[in-house]
Amino acid sequence: MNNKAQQLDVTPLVEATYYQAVTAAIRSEAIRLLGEGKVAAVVGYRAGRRNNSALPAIVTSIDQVDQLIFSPACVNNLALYLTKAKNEVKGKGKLALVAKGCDLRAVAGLLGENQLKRDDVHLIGIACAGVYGAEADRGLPLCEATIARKCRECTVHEPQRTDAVTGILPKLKELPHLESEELARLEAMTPKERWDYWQAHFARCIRCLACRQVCPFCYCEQCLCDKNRPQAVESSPRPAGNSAWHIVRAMHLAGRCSACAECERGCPMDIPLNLLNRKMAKELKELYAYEAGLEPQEKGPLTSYKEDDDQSFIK
Amino acid sequence: MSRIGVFVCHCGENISRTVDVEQVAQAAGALSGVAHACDYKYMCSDPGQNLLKKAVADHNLEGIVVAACSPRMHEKTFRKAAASAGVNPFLVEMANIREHCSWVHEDKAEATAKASDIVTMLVERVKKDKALAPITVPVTKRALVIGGGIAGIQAALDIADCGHQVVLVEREPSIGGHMAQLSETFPTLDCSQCIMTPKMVDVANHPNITLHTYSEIEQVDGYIGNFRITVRKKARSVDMGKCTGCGVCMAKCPQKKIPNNFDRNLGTRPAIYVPFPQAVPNTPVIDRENCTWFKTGKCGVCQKVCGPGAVDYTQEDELIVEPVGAIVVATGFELYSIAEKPKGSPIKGYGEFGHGNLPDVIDGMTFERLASASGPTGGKIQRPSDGKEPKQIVFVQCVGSRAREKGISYCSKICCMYTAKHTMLYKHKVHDGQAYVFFMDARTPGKGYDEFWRRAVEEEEAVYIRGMVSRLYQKNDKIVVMGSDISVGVQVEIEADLVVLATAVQARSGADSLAQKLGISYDGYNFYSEAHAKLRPVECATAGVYLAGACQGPKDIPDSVSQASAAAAKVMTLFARDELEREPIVAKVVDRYCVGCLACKKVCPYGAVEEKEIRDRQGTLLKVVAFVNPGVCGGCGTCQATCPSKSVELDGYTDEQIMAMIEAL
Amino acid sequence: MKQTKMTLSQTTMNLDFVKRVEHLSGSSVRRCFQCGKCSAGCPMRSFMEHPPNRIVRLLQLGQFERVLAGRSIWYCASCETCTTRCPNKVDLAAIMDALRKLSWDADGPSKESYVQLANRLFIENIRSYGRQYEMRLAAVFNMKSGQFLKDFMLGPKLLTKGKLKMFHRKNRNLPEIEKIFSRIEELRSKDRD
Amino acid sequence: MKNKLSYSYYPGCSLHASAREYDESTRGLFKALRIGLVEVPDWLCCGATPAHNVDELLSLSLCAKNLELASGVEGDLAVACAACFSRLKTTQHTLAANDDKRQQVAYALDGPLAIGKSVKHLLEILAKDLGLEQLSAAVQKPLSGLKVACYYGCLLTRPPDVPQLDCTEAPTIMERVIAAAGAETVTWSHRLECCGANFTLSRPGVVLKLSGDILASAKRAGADCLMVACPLCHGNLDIRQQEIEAASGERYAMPVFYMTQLLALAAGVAPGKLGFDSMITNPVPLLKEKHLL
Amino acid sequence: MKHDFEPKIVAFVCTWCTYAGADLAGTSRLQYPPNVRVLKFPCTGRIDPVFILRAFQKGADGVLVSGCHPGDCHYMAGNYHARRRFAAFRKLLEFVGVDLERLQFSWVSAAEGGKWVEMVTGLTERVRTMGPLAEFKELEQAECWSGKLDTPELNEAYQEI
Repeated sequence: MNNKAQQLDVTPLVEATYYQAVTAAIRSEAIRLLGEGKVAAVVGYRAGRRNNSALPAIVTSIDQVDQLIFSPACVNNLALYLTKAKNEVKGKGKLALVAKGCDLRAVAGLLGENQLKRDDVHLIGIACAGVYGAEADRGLPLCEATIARKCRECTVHEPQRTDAVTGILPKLKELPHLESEELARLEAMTPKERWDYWQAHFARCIRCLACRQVCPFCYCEQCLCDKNRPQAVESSPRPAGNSAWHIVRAMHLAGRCSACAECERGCPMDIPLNLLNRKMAKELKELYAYEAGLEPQEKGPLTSYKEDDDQSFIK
Repeated sequence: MSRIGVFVCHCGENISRTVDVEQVAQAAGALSGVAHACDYKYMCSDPGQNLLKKAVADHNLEGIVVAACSPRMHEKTFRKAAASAGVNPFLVEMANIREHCSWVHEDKAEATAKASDIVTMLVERVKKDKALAPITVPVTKRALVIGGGIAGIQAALDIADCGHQVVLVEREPSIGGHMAQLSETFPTLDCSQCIMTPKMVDVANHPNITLHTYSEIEQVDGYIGNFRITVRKKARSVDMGKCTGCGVCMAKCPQKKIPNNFDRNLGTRPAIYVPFPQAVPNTPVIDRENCTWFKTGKCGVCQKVCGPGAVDYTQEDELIVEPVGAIVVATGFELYSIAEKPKGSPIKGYGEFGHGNLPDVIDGMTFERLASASGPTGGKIQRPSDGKEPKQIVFVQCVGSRAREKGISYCSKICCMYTAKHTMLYKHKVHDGQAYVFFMDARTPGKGYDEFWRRAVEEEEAVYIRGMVSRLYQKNDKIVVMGSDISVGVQVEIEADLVVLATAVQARSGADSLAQKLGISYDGYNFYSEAHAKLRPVECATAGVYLAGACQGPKDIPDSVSQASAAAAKVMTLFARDELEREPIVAKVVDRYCVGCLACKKVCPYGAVEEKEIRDRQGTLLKVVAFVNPGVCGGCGTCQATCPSKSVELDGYTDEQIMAMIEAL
Repeated sequence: MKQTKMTLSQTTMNLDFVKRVEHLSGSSVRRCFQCGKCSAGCPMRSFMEHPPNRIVRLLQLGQFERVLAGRSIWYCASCETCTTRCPNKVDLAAIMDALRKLSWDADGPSKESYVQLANRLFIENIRSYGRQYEMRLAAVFNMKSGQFLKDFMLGPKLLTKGKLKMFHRKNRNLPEIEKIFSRIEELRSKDRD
Repeated sequence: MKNKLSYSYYPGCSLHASAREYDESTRGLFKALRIGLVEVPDWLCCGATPAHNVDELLSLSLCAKNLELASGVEGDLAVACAACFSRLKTTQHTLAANDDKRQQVAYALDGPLAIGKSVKHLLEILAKDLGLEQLSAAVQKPLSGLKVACYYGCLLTRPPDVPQLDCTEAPTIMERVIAAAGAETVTWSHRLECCGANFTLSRPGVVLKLSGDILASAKRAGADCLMVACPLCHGNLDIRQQEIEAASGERYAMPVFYMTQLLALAAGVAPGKLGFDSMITNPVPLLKEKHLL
Repeated sequence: MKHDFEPKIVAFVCTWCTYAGADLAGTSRLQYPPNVRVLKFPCTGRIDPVFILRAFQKGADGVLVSGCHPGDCHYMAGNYHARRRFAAFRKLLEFVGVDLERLQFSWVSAAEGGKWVEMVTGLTERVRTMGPLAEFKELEQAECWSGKLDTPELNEAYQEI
């Protein structure tokens, strides 16, 4: 992976000054919001301890505001703080959320699923060129060699329907769509080959459930897969249960997933989970012309129907 | 649950011929949790049922599997028997080893193995069954009837006569519907108005009937026994309490040239009007689109001449909420128009008949108004273009109907009879005239109907020509009818003075949006669907909603009236009890796990899912969860399959029950 | 034939023929419920012995000899009025085409030789010249149909009006035309095998 | 000003012979309207009625070949003859819906089919592409006072799915076009009836009857002349008019114009270039009477 | 006739249409292979994709899902929702390597006893020629880390420690 990376282009996709400007804009918006009492807390990013890393940050007073940054290391999907991680911000009052395109898609999905009200959150949209991939050399800027795979085919660089927007992106270089290429490669395989491919991955799964933990849509209070009466999905990390877990998860995310690929990033065993999600998104788009998360929609593709939906597969 | 009884039926030889029932019973007896297993020749017979009841007592059984025929056949029988022995009926399962096994397989060993498997699956299911109690729902004994045509009037009167309150909602300013427009009715030729108006008056005077005319259904909430209906009473601009119906306002209104819709635009009416003299209520309404006051702010004549001061230009639409327990839908039909349709419309017009642009080509309802003594010509048959009496009149049947290329495939049912009637009415009024009818088939089933048609042909000398018309065109002051007589095999050309088209009966425009409000289903033509075409013809699949008249499909007056009375009887059956009991196969939400994503609400075909707020003791909102109203839930289980966390469960078909069967495979 | 009794049985009803007609025309024959609207509007009805609705009826009964024997199918002008107005989407014009093709391929039993002759000459003209030369078409038709004097007053008039061309230029796509014709013949012979 | 309109042009056999005035007036009109028209080189006969009457495959193949030839020339394909127009459109319609037939035609043509060219009748070009406003703006000599009976015949509008030119049963496109040139149109009953078509060769008796009805209807409606957009209709109504008169005993003397003749006249094209001399029923007296010559 | 391999077929059907259709096949005494086991649901809308997955895991070699024709649903729209759900689910199964020939969807009405027989017979015979669904069966047996502790990658990792 690293060897390959060195062959790739290391020209920065955007200038470093861009991040300084965005950071400054976030801070000034945060100062305004906190100062005017519009929000009780701003959820954003702060610098991590290691070189060029970042962590989620919850800022509740103006004197903390200069913690806030934005850089290609700001990988986390902060929409998580609106659902599952909500306990950390609970009771604080109205939130402002620093949100990249994929985070915003998650927010739109959550709005459609009644998990929050638009008025309860102030969205600071970030025009985002992309973030670091999991194994990126953090010494390098954001470039073809370091950009995350999902960002190569991102369609939401520019934020939509936010309360504030920071940053104006230059025209971004078109990069090869590695994930789509991989998807096409898999689709061209025989069923048996695909089975072996996925089993090789699923067999490694240790059921740490990091994928579930980082997913903004896995907000169920009790996951179906933790239920034991009946036990639909085996909970120990055996291949059978692992396969079932990942299949059920992909099905539950179909038509909802915002393609933030946090599951894949969070996976300690490097299972290419976003491929499953991307595949379902692609099929639903082809079948029902539906794309998740572009704007809040009342009904998803699997909670609605048309009388003339395709039924060529039904005899 | 560990004390299960398994009863394997021979069904005479129907099962035992191919399934070794003893072996099946033996194998069942060895299953864990089975306390008793036996086989018997006829389980459904009295001795068979007694055997079951005795076994329950002897073995203290808690669950029962009857391996016999399809549950569709005898599930009820055995559930009842078990209930009388003290076992909850929902702890009884049928293992279908007849229709699904002995009857469809020949090899005895294979069939026996399969039967054992089926029994095993059901035994596992029974272990997960829960005792369920029937659901009771209170009933509001007040009915809503939508539509004040003959069907709605009949249903309303029947229910009201039974002593229940009825709310009758009519869109037009007067009740009466299409029947009030007709001249005379088949097959007896009695005057429509003469038999209709007394019924209208009965409605107006009935102490149990609340009448809302010039009103529409705005919103429907609730469910069987407990609907809440929001009715929009449109602004009439006349105070119904003050108006005496003297009619001075209409006489003095300077705006008199508005085409009279009731007379199919043959005559005119003023801007303040009642649709026809016998209207109920006899209170005028201002047609605001055509009223000078509303258009320019000048005039005000009606207000000035009104003695009781009933005219009120400031009146606004009013929303009224009516609680009711049952709904009768009787919204009727409208006639197909041959006019050019917008591009892309599934229903096509008739360019070959001039797209409705030839003045002397009219439809059947227009002819009714021409023939009606209270019509614009006082009952004289005069053609619209020049008022001449037509000496050659041509009737064309099946215009729109039975023409799938025009977008309608069904038979409109009433046209054969009313066309025969028209030829007679014509002959009675124009003695020296000749009527011709182009037709394909004369469809006259019904009491006295065929005789009526034959009378038109044999005594009134209408010339019936079997064959359709290709084209109509104007030639000087005649309409040339290009037809053919397929019996003879030649083309027929008639230069007619007037052509009457028997246009198709269609659902009312807007029928679909009303259906969506009511949550009832409708077919591709927007006619409302009954729950079962033969056995539940007046009920909708949605409980508590009933159908009457032509909103369900083309119907004549006798059929509409019969169905209206049938719908009324259904309503009265419902109202006969204070509470309503239904099968407890309904979904339930587990509040603890529900996160309120409301996917269940999105997919529920019944609109049974509501939002429920969960608050702590201090009243702080903890979360919003889904709540399934058991009165409304139909029990399909789509919610459960959709719920990611399975926080909603369908009683009788829980995940546990199903998984137990899958595990037993 | 018209007067003889129809004996109906599965053997006397040639339903394979009907299927071929349906296949060629792409239109159902069964959908027709004999409303007679096609016959009512047919401009050629008075020249046919079977009105169009009866042609469909005979097809429904599998009576192809009766359909093909008469000249009715050759007197259809392909004006499409029937197809246009049919309430049931029976494409009668296409059915007529199919019937003529089947009759033509079988060197049909029809009595209508003039129309067939005209068709044949027209198609031969295309094969030889790529285009239509009306002068030649009319001349050869009159010669072959033995009506030497038909329209003889028209000919000179048209010539003087410049409406008939005596000569024609060679079309450069003629080899292509020949290839199309021969390939179609090939297809047809395959179809027969 | 819109982009300059330009079309490939398929005249059809008759326009090079009996309907030469249609061809000449079309070219004249388009030149006057500054619309480009490039004839498809070495086009072939579309097969007309005789081909589809007895051999659909031949008919489809000939038309497919022509569409392929036309694809070599820029612009949508302009077609003057109603029959050629109908055949070309039918071919596209049939082959789009039927895989078997498409394969057979591809075999006959020995190659992949190139039949996607947009086919337009002249009327469509004038009424829709150019637009009636532009058309009337180009009128130099309005046809005022000329009462025209527009005759559509069969194939311009029928069957409903194929030509998609205008409403099948109540079209107005011809009336709209000629009204844009200042003429008066009459309402009459027989504008969609069949003229007898190609029976003119094999069974002229048919034509005398059907075309006779049409002329009678137009006369009854008070028309000065007929206007057509099909060479075969023209042939039947004009060339056979004297025979019709003889057979029926009625006197019509009704000039039958191609629509392009009248439009070109209105657009100021020299009358000498419009082939009025080719017409059997002499139009000159009528045109003179209306001060159009 | 005996075969080397008798597949296990599981049918998930709705009670109003397909279950009744299967009953009709019985009352008409039509014959079909005995391999199928029927699970009754109120509606195809109730059928969770998890059930299909579970059936495969529990040894089914083929699965049939069948309900009312569009427009005939007793619950008005359950089958429409099911149609979308299964359209998506089968794509997912295909993507993880399940041969879709083993999963059949159909509409069988209460009047279509013959169609029920056709569906069951067709699927049984097709699956019979395909052989057992080895993949899921192997999976059921497989343990996660057993026998895989000496992979080169792991050894290398141990070395590094």
